[in-house]
Amino acid sequence: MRSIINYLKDIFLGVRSLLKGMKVTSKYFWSPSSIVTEKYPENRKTLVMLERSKGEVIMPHNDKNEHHCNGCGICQINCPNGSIEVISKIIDTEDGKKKKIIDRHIYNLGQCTFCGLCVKTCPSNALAFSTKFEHAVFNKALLIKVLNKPGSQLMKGVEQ
Amino acid sequence: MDKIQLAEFIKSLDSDLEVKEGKQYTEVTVPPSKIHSLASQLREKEEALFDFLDCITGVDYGHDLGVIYHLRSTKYQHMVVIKSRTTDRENPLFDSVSDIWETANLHEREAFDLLGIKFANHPDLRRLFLNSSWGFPLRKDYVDNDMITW
Amino acid sequence: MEEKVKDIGTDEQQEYIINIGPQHPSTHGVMRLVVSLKGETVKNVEPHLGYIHRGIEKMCESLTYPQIIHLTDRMDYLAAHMNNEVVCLAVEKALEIEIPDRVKVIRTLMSELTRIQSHELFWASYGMDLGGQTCYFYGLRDREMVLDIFEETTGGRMIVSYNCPGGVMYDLHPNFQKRVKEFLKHFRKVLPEYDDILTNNVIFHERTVGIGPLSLKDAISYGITGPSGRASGFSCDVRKHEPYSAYDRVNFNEVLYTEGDAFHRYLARVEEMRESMNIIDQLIDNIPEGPYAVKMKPVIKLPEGEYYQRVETPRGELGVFIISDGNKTPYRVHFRTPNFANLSVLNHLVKGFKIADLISIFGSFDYVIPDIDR
Amino acid sequence: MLTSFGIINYLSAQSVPWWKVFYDFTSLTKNIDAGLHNAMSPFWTIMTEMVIIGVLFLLFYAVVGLFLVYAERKVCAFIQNRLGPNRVGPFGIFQTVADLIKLLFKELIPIKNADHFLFNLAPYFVIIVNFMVLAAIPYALGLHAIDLNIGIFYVIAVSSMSVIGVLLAGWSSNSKYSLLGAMRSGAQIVSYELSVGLALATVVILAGSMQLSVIIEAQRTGWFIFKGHIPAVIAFVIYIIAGTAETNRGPFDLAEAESELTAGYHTEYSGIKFAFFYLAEFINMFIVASIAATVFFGGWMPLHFGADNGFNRIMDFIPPVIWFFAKTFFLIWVIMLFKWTFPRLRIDQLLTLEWKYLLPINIVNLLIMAFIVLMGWHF
Repeated sequence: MRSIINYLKDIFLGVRSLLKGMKVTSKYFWSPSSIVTEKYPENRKTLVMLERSKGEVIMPHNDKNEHHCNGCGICQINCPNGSIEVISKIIDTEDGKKKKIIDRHIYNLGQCTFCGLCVKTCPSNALAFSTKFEHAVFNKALLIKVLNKPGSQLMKGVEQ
Repeated sequence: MDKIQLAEFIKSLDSDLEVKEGKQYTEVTVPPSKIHSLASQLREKEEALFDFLDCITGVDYGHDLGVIYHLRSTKYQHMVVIKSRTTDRENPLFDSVSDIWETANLHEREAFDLLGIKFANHPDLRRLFLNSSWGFPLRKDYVDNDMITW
Repeated sequence: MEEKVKDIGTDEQQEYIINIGPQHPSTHGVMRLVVSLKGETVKNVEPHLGYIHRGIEKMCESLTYPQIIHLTDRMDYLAAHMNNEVVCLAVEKALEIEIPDRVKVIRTLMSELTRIQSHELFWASYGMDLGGQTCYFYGLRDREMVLDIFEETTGGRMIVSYNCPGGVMYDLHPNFQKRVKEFLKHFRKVLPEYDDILTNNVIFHERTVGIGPLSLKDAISYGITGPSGRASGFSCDVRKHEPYSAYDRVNFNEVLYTEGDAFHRYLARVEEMRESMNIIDQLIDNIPEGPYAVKMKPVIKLPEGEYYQRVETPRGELGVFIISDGNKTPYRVHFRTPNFANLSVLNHLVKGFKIADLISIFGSFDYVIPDIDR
Repeated sequence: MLTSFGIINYLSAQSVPWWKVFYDFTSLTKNIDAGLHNAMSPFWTIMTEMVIIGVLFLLFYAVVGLFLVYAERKVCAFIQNRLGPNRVGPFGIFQTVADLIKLLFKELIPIKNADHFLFNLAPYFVIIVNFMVLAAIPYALGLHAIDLNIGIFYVIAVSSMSVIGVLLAGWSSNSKYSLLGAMRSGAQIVSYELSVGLALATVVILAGSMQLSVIIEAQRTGWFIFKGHIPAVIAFVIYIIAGTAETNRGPFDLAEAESELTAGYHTEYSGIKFAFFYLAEFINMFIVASIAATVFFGGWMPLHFGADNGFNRIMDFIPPVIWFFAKTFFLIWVIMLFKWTFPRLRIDQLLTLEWKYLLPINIVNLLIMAFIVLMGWHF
């Protein structure tokens, strides 16, 4: 007799646990407001990335096309996987002195692991992260970027 | 049992052992031939009861190849480091402890795979990660011929 | 036809061998299990590793200590923060630096958030392994909130790279506390739903209770740590036995069971999420003021010696063993990863169970394959 | 020629509004038949009718199959807090059409060591079985291809043949995953046949006939699920569980068992042959739901309580076609909810469920039902 009661109890408890699960799923089925996925390319306009989001490394320029980088190369030393190469050149300043300035700051996005060491260790805050994340290109070579814009200069006042 | 008592106890097991206080743990240096007997004593003796093997690290010291065992007792929560070295780079051979701690099986296979250290009496000593034609990458004299660049 | 009959061989050799992986929905990564079957009963399982071996230990030998950290993110990518932390703690211990209280609390908070999101993914993928695909989406839905918290403060979602020797990379975002409280409120609401869908489900019970039982003796001998070990009664919580960061100032229970089957490994993880929420509750309102990092020298050189440090990740005890020869790069780095040790028990457990139970047992250990291969 | 086809004849002659057709298809089909008889000899009449019905069923099969695939994807998306397909057409309703076109163009990968004849035969086997069952289902008053006097028996007998297609597929693929999946499926379907049959037998006792049109007519004064009260409800629950198992759907999808056997018996199939298996699975679900709707929920019969009264007449305003499909799709939704809520069973637990739980309960239930019918305790 006891076994029959246990048998029926098993069935009852089992069915009850199943119905509980179905209650949860059907609750979500009937509440469209709980949908969390987004229509991505359509909502591009309204999509706001979080401010610290690591999209890619950039070198901020002001509206006079000036940046903070003086070509010291500390970011290159600190980069763990060699995705930064700083090429500097020697120029003659107006007062006749030789001076080292940056020629090209080459950044390989394809190798970057977004550890943030370059941005953190830069002594003159020349580098930053942008929140742009759509990096897909058809050619790997396009991922190698020159961060200083053509014709840009070192901002006055941040020279060593 | 505190660290000093533990060191005294280990010294009493075998007079050949070199016991010293490391920065963190008691360190025992033992010749390769005596690893297994020491390990089984540390595992069985009621005073030590090192029943948990944290990890086995193979090290290339340049000339020597060495194995470092981190042992812990789940009862007393004390820890001991056992070190052993051999100068034989061609055929470095240590005793397997996989019959004492089952977990040693994979750790020893890893050490064999990456450093070429062999373990006698290991039930299944095969390469773990790499294929058999590969060198032993964690040795200091390893030269990577297939460096991928782009 | 005659030849075919000969090929079958003796009864002993008649094994029906199936490759599960390297590409398979339930190995959670690139791992190959060579399974010998008799009918549907598993006779032997042999894991083949190395499909995602990147030689992190070798790479570490040529990188400075701050640079190592970004590699450790990629071992156990579900517990990236703990992997960072273990290297930082080892370096700080070697240099004998006193870490500010704020950093300790931040690290603890982040660790516990990491633990919650990792266990959420475990819950999600374990449900999916057993065929309840909806679990996967519910788990990911709630995990998303934790990832948003991470992104807001650290800039990364999974691969956070948030720790650095001496502290953390950035200060907490001003929204951090608000967001965490929102998440906890939401999560406390949905956790009973998790129970309704999976934990109390009769089919789930059938699939997991009594499957792959692991005794305490075997758990210790095989080096099974983390929730999997604690489900067998192995008290192995590093947070209790060797408190690091701010774990010595919070109260929490070590979740211990004695059954050691797949169901209790699962239950230990679900309960740990509750414990983690308690820990966060205790700390979230008392984050001390202060600097978020100690000023370190530009080049960090560890004094000569050997350093071992362990932390508790969601999957078990993670140890790092650093041998330094006094240079700015380590001489040898060895990671004692929890999944690697946990893997050794697989063959011991699955013998005699059905192939469906193999998936159940494999899933209950919550393996992360890059952590095994490194 | 067209006028003799009857439909125009019928509509002009009857002088009833065209939408009245939806309430009773009998006179429409009769008129078409009569018109064809006028135009040609009896042999060609039958031939033409078979072609017309065949084409109609092909269309119906494709439309229902594609709609169900779409519905499943939307239902599971909403359950899982997702949007689901939303790219092709408004709300993505043409997504499955696009998928079908893609599958049509995909390469049929030849398997080297497969048994090619059986390998190619298997998907058609599954499809043909589907068609055979679809023919016996009454969709509305008068919309019924063949009204066999052993309708339920025929449905049970024919639908169990689909396992042969699955077994053939698994065996002939010469793949280990496929073989395991097929063997599981064989054991599963053979077992659950029993429960399906006995659950339907319970209703047959109540109705006193196996003919589907008679069963529906018997529900004019109330659906069997209300008339047969407790035993009918138990029979319905057993039927829906066993039916889900018979269609290899979750939580009984052991033959596919994605997390264990990747895709089970159709691992090696590609292109349109895979699509046949896929569609067949959904049509099977439709069949199970429509049989359940017919025998337990009155098929196309509107919701009636008792004999002629006001409530019944209001319900009669909704055409029978809509009643039938509404009931069927509601049951399909329930079956989908099963799949997306529960974890999968193991093979031995699956058989335990059948032999230790469903079958004994079913036999006892059958006895109770027989007793109730004898005593006249039903409504």
